[in-house]
Amino acid sequence: MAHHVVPQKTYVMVFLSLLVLTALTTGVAFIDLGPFNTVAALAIAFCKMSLVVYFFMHLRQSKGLVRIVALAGFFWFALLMGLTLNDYHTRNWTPTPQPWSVTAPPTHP
Amino acid sequence: MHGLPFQLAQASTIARSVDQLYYFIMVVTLFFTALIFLTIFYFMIKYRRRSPDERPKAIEGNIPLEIFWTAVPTLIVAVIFVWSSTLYFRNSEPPKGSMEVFVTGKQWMWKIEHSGGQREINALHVPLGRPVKLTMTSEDVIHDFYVPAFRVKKDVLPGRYTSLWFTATKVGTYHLFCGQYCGAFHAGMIGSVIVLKPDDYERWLAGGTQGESMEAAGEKLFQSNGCVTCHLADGSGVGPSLLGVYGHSVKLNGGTSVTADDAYVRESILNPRAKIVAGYTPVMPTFQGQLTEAQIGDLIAYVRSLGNAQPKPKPKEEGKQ
Amino acid sequence: MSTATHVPRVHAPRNYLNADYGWKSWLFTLDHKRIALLYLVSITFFFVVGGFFAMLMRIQLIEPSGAIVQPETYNKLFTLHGIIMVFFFLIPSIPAVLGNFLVPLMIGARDLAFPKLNLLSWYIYILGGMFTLYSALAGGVDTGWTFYTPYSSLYSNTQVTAVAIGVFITGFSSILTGLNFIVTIHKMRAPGLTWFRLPLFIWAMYATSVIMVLGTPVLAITLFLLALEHLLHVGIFSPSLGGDPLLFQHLFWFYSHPAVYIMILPAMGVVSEIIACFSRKRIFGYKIVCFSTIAIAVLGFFVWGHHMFVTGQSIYEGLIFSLLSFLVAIPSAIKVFNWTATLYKGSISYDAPMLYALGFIGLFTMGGLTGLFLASLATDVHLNGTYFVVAHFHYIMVGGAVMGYLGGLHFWWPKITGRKYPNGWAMIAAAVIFIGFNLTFFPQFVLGYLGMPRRYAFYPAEFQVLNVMSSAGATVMGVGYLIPLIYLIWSMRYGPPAEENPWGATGLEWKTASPPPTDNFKEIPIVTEEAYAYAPEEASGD
Amino acid sequence: MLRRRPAVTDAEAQAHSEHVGLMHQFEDLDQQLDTDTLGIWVFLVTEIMFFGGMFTAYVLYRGLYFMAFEGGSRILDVRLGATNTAVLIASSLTMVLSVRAAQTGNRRALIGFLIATMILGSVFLGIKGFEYHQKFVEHVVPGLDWAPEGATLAHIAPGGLGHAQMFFIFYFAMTGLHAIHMIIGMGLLLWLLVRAYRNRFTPHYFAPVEVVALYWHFVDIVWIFLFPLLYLIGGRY
Repeated sequence: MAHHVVPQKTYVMVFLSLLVLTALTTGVAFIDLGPFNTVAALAIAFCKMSLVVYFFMHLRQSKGLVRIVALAGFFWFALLMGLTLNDYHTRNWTPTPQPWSVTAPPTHP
Repeated sequence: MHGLPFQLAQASTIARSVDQLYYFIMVVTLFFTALIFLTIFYFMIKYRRRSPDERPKAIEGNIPLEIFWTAVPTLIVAVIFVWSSTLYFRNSEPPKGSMEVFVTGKQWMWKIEHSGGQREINALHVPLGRPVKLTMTSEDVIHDFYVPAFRVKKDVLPGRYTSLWFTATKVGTYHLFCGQYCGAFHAGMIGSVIVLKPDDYERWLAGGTQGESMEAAGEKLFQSNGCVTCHLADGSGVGPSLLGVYGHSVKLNGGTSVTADDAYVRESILNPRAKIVAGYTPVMPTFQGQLTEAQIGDLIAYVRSLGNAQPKPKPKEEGKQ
Repeated sequence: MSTATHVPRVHAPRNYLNADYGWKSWLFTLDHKRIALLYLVSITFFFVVGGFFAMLMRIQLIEPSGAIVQPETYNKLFTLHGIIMVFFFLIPSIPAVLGNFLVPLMIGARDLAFPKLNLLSWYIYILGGMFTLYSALAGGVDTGWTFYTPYSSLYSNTQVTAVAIGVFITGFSSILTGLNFIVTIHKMRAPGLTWFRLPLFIWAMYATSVIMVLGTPVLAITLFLLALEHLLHVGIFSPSLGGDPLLFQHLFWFYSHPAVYIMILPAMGVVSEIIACFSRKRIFGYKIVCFSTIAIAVLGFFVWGHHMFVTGQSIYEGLIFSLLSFLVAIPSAIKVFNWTATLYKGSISYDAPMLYALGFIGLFTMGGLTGLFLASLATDVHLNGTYFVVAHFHYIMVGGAVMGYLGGLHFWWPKITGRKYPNGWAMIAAAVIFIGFNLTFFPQFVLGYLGMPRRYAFYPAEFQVLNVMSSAGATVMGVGYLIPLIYLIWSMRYGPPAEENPWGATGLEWKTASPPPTDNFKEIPIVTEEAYAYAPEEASGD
Repeated sequence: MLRRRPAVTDAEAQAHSEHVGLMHQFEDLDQQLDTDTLGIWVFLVTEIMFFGGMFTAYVLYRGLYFMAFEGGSRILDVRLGATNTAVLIASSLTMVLSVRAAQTGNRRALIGFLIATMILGSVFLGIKGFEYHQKFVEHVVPGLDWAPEGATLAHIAPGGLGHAQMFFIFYFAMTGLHAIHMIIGMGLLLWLLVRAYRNRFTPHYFAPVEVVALYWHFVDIVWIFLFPLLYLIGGRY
């Protein structure tokens, strides 16, 4: 019945890292990186989430089952997002669903 | 058409190929249904309980058998998948040079416009043996253009074009149904597809209520809505010239480019600021709500007719391409 | 069996039914068995309401021009029939009634992990049901149970919001039930009851719960967005407001296709129990059936796009979904083969539950195989949205899920009520339902192939013969459903008392009294044997 | 066949009932904590899917109408968003410290950290409410008050007003649902506070604190994603 008590220092360190990452993500947003702004924002958010899940939500001490449950959540979310967006991504791959395609090939670039 | 109609006419080139697949799956279905039913009946009789304290021996399972009856369905569905997907891809590609027809669905009727300007409601006259391609859109909710005798069906969506095509192979009158629930009189949104012999069709084209062609109607709209004041033919206007644009690649602000198909032309009419041609400014107002779907169709037909014209020399070089 | 009796017996032994009396003892109960009965009564009510709408529809369709009601009314009939049957009968049927009653009993637990949550989910279900009934009384709703936008959000003037709220709320009931089952099955199994000693019903409930937990929230958020668009006229799914209607369909079917497996997997679990018991055999290839259950639950999430082959989604997306849809057919086929093989060299008796179970296998086989036509892209183009689809999913949902539910109800009725029902009547009812069902829905396959679209309030005259056949069959089926309703209610009072294990079945639920005591077991049992140990003990070694 | 466990003696039953907070369906508190933890995790998975549906819709439309979403994002106040992020992270810290206090049996610290968490939660909701108020002032509330003008209009006009409206629908729907979760969380904290005040928790029985904390952290995570997705679209050079 020994519950693992995490030292207070760990929590505070995690908290400070989260604050730094928040400042970082806000700062990066003011630099124009083109599409990489989104990538950076999501990457930082993902890091922050991992810190919260791993330390605050005690996934570090959790049993395998809880980890599987958490992973399943993300897997299914990815499934929903991936297969839905794939439709929009591939909709214009073929000229076929685009009606009224011209019969003559383009004569000049 | 009377009595028990267990057969549906095969009236298009697609119908025959779809039916072959259909019959194949039917044979598979009947075989396995019969197999399961007969096996169960046989076991039910053979192994019926003969005394109340009968205790049969345990049978754990049989791995080779499990593999066998996993592999067999896998093979069968693989065959069906390959067959049906090939067919589907083939059937989704309209042949070059198809006759173009413009279809608008609205609660609860089908409005059909031929490129020659003939308009019909809840009826579609097509010639025998010639591929016909429908470009379809809806003015309100989702409808679905369904001709069972041709085995073709496609949803008709608002705000977007979908298309289907067929080549009729049998003279006759066939049902046209709305296949996607669309409100109170969904069941009344039906019509006929009338397949005529080519010369009958020509006669029908000539004798029908002759309107102006879609191109001509579109040209009039192009004038009356003031499009012509900006989209000058020589490219010196506020907007780009539309000569030689349709069907070609257009460079956009921001470096991307897009092929000018009717989805693009349609978007440019309704949401002109979505994609700006390189070198131009987003000043065009939207025509959302000011044009009916049929009018947009006319305009697209007009722009399409300009597609093969040689563009006149333009002062703005970057506006070209 | 048990030797020590601490509690002095008065007349009847104490059980969960006579432990307490009065309406409060029911409405505030935390006993999973009593909550199961609350569900039983509620879903029976909704089944009758939904069935009533179905009868009106079948009467309407006797005449090509529509026999009794206006098209608007007909549209409301099929919408309410669909919504009530799917969300208020089929989805809670086996999980919330039989699952609630049996999961703790079968795994040797005193209750579910969260009894208060369990009661809460019944109240949530009732609240959602109230909204739906309100919408039915306040003018109905005519969007179809699929709520396709933009019709539902911008064009329908009916009670869309009330129904959306009703279904939204009910969704949380099934989420909480699923959550409760998952946790219970993981954490509360009796000592010695390892995963591969679990009855297949428990495997099925587990897989079902996974679907409920992962799928239902997506439906909830979709309906939330739909209601937002409907109420505020802001653009989310409607093209005229900048939205995309196909997004609604994606999100809707992400839940609503797996929802079919919420209905059918529990029925498969029930059938596994019944087949094993009435042929006195362990399920053939037990582990394979376990894995195929999980495979169906997982693969079921990958196939939703096959509802959208003709709605304008990308053809490549269609290709992926077609392939995945075929894959899900394989574990289903494996199950059917294994059930059939279980009968081999068994000792088969034909009591009512077994008739339902065999009926299930037959109808599910037909329903499943006709799914091949719809998973295949080229044929689906023709059949999508026709009566073929209607027939196909009724073979799965009614021929499969309802047969399974009735079979399970008959199988465990003596355990639930402590009474026996008249077996002869039950066998007759099973036969009448089977025949009536096929008469009703087989003609609809033909109708669909001939091109009759679904949701038509009137139709071209050439379809009349088949429609009349279907309506006639529906009458037979309706009578078939009334018979059990009568004799089961009768048996609760007048049926002969049932013993602990009337069918000679294995499984922990049969090791306790009928009806079970409130705490389920005098002592928590320790399990030392495999599931379905029907074979004589000396023979099981070889 | 089954073997029964030996019958529970009266003395054992007595000891059993002395396990504070143990429900009758569990064998011991460890099983109960395990079960509760698993339960809340499964619930959080449903929450992932609940928000997931909306995130999917958001990602789709953001891709389709990027300019409009970027323009709408400019209307939002990054300073307030960033401050709120920090506030919520701080509340996660106090929350996890209250779990720790419960584990170590420190009742005073438990009560203190719970109150701190509630205060931080209120600050978050207050700032959120102020932001909502601003949106009404700027008339960018779709469906209720949509008449952007002046500088606001200039920001969102290039992407098309209709699509900018969509950005704000998602803004309100996503932050609104998040706020509702926060309010529910505040209610749960209050319930914990009352129970902590009545000294119901022991180092052996603190499952409710852990469960509420997991929920609270999840709500925090949702905001961690909402902040960049809504406030920080595109480069703000």
